[in-house]
Amino acid sequence: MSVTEMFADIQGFLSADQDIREDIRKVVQLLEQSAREVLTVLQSVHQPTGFKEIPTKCAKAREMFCTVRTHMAELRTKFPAEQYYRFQEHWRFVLQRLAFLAAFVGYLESETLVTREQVAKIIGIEVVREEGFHLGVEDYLAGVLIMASELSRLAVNSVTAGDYGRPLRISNFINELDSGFRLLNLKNDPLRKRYDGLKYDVKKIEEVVYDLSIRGLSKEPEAAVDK
Amino acid sequence: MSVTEMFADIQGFLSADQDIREDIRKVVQLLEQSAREVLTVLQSVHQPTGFKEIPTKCAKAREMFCTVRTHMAELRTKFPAEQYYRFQEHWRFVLQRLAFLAAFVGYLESETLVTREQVAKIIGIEVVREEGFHLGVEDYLAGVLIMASELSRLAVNSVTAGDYGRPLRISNFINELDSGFRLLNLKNDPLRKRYDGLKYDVKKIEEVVYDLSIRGLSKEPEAAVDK
Amino acid sequence: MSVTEMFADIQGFLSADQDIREDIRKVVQLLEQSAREVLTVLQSVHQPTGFKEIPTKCAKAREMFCTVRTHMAELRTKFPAEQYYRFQEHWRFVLQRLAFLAAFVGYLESETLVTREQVAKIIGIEVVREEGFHLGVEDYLAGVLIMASELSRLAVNSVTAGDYGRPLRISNFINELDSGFRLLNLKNDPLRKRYDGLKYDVKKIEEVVYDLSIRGLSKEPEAAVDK
Amino acid sequence: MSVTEMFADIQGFLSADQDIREDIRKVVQLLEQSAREVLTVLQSVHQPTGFKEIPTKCAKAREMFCTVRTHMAELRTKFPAEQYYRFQEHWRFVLQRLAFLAAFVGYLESETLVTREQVAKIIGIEVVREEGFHLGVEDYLAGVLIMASELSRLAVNSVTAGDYGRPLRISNFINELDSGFRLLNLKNDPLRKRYDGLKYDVKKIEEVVYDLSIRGLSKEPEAAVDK
Amino acid sequence: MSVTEMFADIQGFLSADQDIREDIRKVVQLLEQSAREVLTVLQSVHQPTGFKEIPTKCAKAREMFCTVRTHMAELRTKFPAEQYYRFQEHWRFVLQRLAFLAAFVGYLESETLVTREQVAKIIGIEVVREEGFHLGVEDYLAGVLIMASELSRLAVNSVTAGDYGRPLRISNFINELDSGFRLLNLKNDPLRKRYDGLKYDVKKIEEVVYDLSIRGLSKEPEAAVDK
Amino acid sequence: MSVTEMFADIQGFLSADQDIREDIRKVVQLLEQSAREVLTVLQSVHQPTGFKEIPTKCAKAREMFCTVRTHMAELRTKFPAEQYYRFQEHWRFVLQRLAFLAAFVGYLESETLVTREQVAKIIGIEVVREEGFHLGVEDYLAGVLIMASELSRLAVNSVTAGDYGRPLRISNFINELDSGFRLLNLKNDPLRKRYDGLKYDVKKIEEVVYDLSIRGLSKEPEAAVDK
Amino acid sequence: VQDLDTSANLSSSPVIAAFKVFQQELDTKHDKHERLVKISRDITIESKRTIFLLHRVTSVPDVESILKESDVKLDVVRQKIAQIAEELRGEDIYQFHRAFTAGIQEYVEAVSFQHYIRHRTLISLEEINASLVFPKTETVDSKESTGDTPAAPAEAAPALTFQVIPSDYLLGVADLTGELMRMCIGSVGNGDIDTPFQLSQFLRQVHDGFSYIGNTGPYEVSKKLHTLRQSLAKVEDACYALRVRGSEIPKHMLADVFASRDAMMDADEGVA
Amino acid sequence: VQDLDTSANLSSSPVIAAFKVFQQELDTKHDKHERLVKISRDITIESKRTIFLLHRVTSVPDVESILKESDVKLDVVRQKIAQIAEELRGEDIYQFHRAFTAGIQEYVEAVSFQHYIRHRTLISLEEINASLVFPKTETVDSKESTGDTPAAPAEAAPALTFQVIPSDYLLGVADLTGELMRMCIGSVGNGDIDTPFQLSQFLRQVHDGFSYIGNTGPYEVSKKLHTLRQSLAKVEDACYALRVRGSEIPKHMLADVFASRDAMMDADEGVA
Ligand SMILES: [Mn+2]
Ligand SMILES: [Mn+2]
Repeated sequence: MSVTEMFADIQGFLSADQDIREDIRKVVQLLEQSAREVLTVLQSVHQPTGFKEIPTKCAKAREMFCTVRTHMAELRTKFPAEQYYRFQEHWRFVLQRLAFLAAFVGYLESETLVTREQVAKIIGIEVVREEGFHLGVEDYLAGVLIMASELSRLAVNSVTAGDYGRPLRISNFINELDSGFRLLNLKNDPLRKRYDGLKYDVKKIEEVVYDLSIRGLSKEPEAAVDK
Repeated sequence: MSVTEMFADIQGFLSADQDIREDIRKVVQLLEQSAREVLTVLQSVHQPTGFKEIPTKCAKAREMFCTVRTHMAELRTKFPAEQYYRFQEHWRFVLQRLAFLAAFVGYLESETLVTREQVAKIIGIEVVREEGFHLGVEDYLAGVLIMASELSRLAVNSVTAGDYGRPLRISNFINELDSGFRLLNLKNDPLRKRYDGLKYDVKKIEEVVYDLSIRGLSKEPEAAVDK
Repeated sequence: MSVTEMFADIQGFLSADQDIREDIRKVVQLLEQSAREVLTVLQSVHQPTGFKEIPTKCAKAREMFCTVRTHMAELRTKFPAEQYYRFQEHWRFVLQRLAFLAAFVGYLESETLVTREQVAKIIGIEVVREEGFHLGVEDYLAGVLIMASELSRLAVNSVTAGDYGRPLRISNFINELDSGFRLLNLKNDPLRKRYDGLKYDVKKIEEVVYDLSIRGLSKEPEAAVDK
Repeated sequence: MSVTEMFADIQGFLSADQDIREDIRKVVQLLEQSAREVLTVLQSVHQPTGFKEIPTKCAKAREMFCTVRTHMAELRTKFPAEQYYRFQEHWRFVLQRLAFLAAFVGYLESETLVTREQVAKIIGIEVVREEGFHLGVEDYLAGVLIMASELSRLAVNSVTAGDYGRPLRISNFINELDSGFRLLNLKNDPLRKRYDGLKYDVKKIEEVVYDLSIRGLSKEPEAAVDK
Repeated sequence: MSVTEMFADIQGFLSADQDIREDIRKVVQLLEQSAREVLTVLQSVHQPTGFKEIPTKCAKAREMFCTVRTHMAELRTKFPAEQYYRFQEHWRFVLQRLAFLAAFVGYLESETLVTREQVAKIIGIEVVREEGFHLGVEDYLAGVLIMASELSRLAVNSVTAGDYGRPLRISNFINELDSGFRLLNLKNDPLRKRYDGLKYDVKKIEEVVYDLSIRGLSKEPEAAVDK
Repeated sequence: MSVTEMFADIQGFLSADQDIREDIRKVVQLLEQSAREVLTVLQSVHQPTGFKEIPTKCAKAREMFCTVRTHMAELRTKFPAEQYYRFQEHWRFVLQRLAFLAAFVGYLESETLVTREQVAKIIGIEVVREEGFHLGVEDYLAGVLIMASELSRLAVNSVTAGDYGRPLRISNFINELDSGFRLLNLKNDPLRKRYDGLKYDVKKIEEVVYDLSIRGLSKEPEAAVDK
Repeated sequence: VQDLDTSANLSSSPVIAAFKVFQQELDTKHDKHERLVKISRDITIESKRTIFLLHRVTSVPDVESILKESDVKLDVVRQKIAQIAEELRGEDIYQFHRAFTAGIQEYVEAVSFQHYIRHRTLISLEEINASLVFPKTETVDSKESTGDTPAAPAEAAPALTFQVIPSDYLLGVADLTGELMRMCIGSVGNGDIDTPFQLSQFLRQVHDGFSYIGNTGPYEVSKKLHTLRQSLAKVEDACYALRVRGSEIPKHMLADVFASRDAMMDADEGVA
Repeated sequence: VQDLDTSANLSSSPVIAAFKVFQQELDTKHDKHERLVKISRDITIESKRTIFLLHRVTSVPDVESILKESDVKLDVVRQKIAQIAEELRGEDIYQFHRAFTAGIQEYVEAVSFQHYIRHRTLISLEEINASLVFPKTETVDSKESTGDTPAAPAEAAPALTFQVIPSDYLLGVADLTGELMRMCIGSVGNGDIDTPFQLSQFLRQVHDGFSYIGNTGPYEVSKKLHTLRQSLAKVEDACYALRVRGSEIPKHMLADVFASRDAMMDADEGVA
């Protein structure tokens, strides 16, 4: 094989690579669009009027995840399954956003931490790498951390909306999460940076709980929420 | 044509270009001066005493925009209209500042989002690209985002000044803005980065509203501005 | 118009812009491919055997410029002509490469400096800014400077290939170019930096001429120079 | 004069220059040492206990400025006065630090902006360029901006220390400074960059005032403010 | 004096400074233009035909230095003499080019090193720092080093032109220069870096002399310039 | 020990460190001066007249090395012997120059490679690290490589001076050196870069030998030089 | 033109013989450098994990058990440092400093973090170095010292020691401040309001110490000053926030508030 | 306010249980990454030494013995690559690619250099990968394959393989050009005038290949193009110089010249 042929060969490989990336980018853009739409639906929980509508909003979001799963299914067809990490950069951002949205919906519905398995299912992907397009631990955890920050905002806004019980429940939930994260040895990577932010979310929620407690506002009938 | 003649010709082109840029820079400096002056007038709304004077200050700022329009008219004479994008870098910064100031005046007057058409009119330029020196979508949005950040500051300062109603109104307004932006599919450009800052403004304002709410201050008649 | 409507409108603008850029990028990619192919053809003149084939190679390159012109014609359809400067960054790199290739073909054929008009014609674009997609002075000059550096390489390799007359002709040509550039008042921009490299090309070629001269090789029958 | 003699001569020039620079460097090192010592004294005002001791600390700092003035007097003897700008780079950094420290002492004592004349006097140098070693406008402004940032920290820490009146006074002062700077047409230089940081200081202090105000803490007896 | 007055004052200072710099820039541009023109005249000595015309070219260059001196005289009026070092950066580049050109003319005329005094006189400035706008040692040396590099080029080109005596004379001259520089204790500054390049010039010229010598060309009567 | 005391302690260490470095710098400057002087003496071997004087020049250089040894002895007193590598950066440059000069003198005297032991002795330092201030392998090798480059220059100049035997002897010597260096596994460090230059020295010398051989100039009575 | 005879001669040439020695000397040095780099990487990783472990003290009841666990981990790190010391036996430590500085800095960070948690003081360079004395020959295999700090530097045998240099100490301490800031924010979140005030006092002292040293230290220290200042600001802000919110309860109510709050959280006791 | 009950509950919490799994998964991955980095460093060092060894071919009579020696060295490297392959068994190689790319690139550089010296052609990616097939389970201990390339991928057992990815191949070949340039200059110095012309032909082909790929390849390749162009220029300059100096002898004199020159150099035969 001549040098020229060899480079032509490689050029072929590179072109194919670029085509794959182009295809991936297009589907990812659709996923981002869907993610923004789900977010808009869920954002309404921060509004004073939004609290009663949480179940409706969650149902609506659940429905919209159908589209997400369709796009995800399409994304999987764009590249060989065993080369997930070759192209990961393209979807990492949106995947973490989707993990956040799935975890957030789950939390709003049941006030528990949605497992990696459940999140993967909502998004329509696998958990185990060997089975194909999957939700890596790091991406799942990143999504959970985005949710934590959203919950600290929710704690603030639920007080504004007059719901004094929710902050305490969020506080318990976030504290458990925090304990979980403390078990991990993170590298100096984006996840670590995001995890550093969790402390501020915990702190903010603690402040809300404190504010309620010194005003005696947290003594409402909450037995039902004790979780 | 000899090489020498050709290069002499080319030098003609280059000189003309440099002269245009020099001219543009001078007018832009005047615009920056005017923008700083308008800003100084509007900054007083952050002062405890400034609240009552908002209408006066706005009127004054409106007046000062006359000078801006004069400079803008001059700027347009400095280069052929269809070369707008060629020289854009020279005025982009000040144009976004002016868009911010115009949008801010408009908000202070009517507590609504001033449209791109209106902003362009205040600054004295076009909206439609084909009609010449115009206010591009990106520059308008950048101005709006600067205003959002100014409004989060205003929410804080209005509480200090004893105006407990304004933060809630700002909060609603900013939430609407945020929803608006979520409709946009922004690239990874400076605008996107600026937009990422919006969520901090949203959060800050929500915390102000929370502070008022937990202290029972948000329900007072707004007449109570007692300082 | 509500905020939502306004932003929907704006998203229309942004999408249109992104579509245009996407379209431009695709054509530019084709242009880059074509440019690389022309380059591959022309680079063979550095081969020991390549010297006799210069006319053939030039003819082949000329042919390939047809494709370039086709792509260029397509590129022009992708955006309104008066927005040339808005999207310029997308094609600036390839345009300078093409200007180099056109100037190089021209030089190889006639050993003269191809004018901006001629280069523009080979590439299939305009010279006059007002007439649309054009070859700016800076891009033309950048192309010419790339060619100068290629010619210094050619001077070396033509000696290796046994052609002792060519370096002297290249030397005269480059000196003329250098004088031309000295007429220009360049700013501290990329072009200026590129021009600073020209003196190394001049020196390199002078040393080749020196090597031939001191060995009496430059006096060989130059009748063969068919200029 | 032979080449050797000429170069021997030139070496004389160069040696003299190097000796001057060496001398300057030594004194500058002493100045830096003194500046760090003054800083250590003044930084103690951030301690919870430091507030009561401000007068003592200021007195101590004032005393230490004697050493500064001695070093400055020595520095002036190291080179001819009209070559100030030739060697400026050596002391620019420490001079700005000293300007900051002088302005800070002045502020702590009287809660006013110390003028350039006063700062120059504390440091032991001139104001007027023609009179020799002077405090340039840029260096004075840089010092003032460093102080602004230190004051935002002071506002925070004075609240921690239980002094609720000081933040409001700092806020008024910083606002006045900000208006002052808005009168300036700064180039894109280090000073401009530093000034861009001022708005964060302004915002930070406003938030402190807000926190006090919403809790009714700003209305406590301010009679203690001895200004 | 109020803060506002103080800052208005300061703006006065800043404006004055900016105006001076603007004025300086304009004259410096003219100087650069003149320097390029002188260079173009002197470049012809590298041409085969240029050797006989050296005296004529030098005379022409001498004449053109009149314009340089006129611009220099104007430059001196733009700022107070004792602030030379404050604005030095603006003209340092062109001053070193002019020093090179003056030294080069001088060398071409008499094949000796033109002293700093002579160079200063040709350019129309002082030597002694105290007398105002002067030619600093560093700038003079930088000019001399640029000339050294030009001379290594001249040695090459004079062989091409058939002048076999000149390289040896240049070699002796450059060796003397090199010894001179070895007397200097240079800091790690741009000048030192430029000086490091001198050894390449020395080596290049030695190789030219070697080429002549091994071919027995260096001993020919210099009348033999046969081209 | 309080935090303050701890930092005072460390500050003490740092000051001491700076003092040591200051002292070292001063002696190193003297060494550089001496090295330049030795070099000036040895440079004369490149002059046509210098060949006969080689023994004299070497003797003179040997003498001057006394001063070098005195300075070296002083340098050793400036820091604890076991901390050689802590301060190495200060003298590395001059040490390599001195190693070059010592090796060069040695070569000129005996046309052999002076060993590391001998070089160290000439400079007045140790070879083994454990015994104190020593000549590391890398520094010795760097010095040898500088010499190689000087020898390629000498080969050229000895032809100019009419000595046709020396180049061949240099060629043999350098080839042996080159074989030696090929045994080494160098890291990507300055030494590696310098070693890459050796190939060009070898090449240059080979060219000189070639030039002599095709002219039959190398057949002079050389039996005596056979080494 | 290849000269075969010359080539053949080469093997007997003194020049070649000398270069063979050089080759060995250089290879030996590079190999040692490489081994040190690898040990340093191990030290970095293990130290970082120790720091993560130590951060659990703010959320866990049994601080002592975490400290014990960190002792074990740090002992492992010290065994690695013993390996470095072994490699450096008889060498000039500055010659190989670049190979292991990263690991040592990280160790300083970890050990000073542990020390702060235990004693609320800054560990000194001397204390650090005192714990880097290793009994002869047992360096790698012995792993029984799980105590506070290795007690005695062994009896008779001349001990192997490692000396952290001041700039590595400084750089490690500079990084420590970042961990302390994290600890402070974490404490607030866990409702511990004493630790933040303690930490702000301590960080202020360290900050003042660094600003006293200023730019006289190594360049890498100056680069970290900005981060240090930011960490201090975050801690000061946290204390400020605690003070401000504390101002809203009349002092006599404080006890009540905490009592009711604890009740509300279904907890029996609170560490105010 | 520390809530002890909550803490106590934690051990039984499903969240904590899940995070314990995550901890393990993350640590396992980091550990593997670290092991790969270390193997990669070894590969880099040994490949670099092989390249140094191979450069000796231009100055030494017995090329074959050096090639043999380099085979042995490269076999050692391949054993290390087998270790990587072992670590990556069942993994997505792109997941850990960053950990070992440097070493693999250096190996490509070394093996393609050896291949060029032996065959004067560019080794293909397929050829490289073909030699990275390791018989099952014998990976680490077997060291007997000193032949040209490991002959057969073992009989029955499913072989362990390593696949160099195209961008690592490209980057290794880009660096190869630097070594070829060094070899070219070295050849001229050793009087070998054929090799430079051969090399310039070959380098020109590689250069044209890279410029055909242009900026469509990975970013790191584009960064190396400038160096590649400089190397080519150096080689072209060397050939130019040989041609120019060759022009000074009338062709019929050539034989004489070399004869006399060899005589002068006391050599019996010259490799013109
Ligand atoms: Mn850390
Ligand atoms: Mn390499």
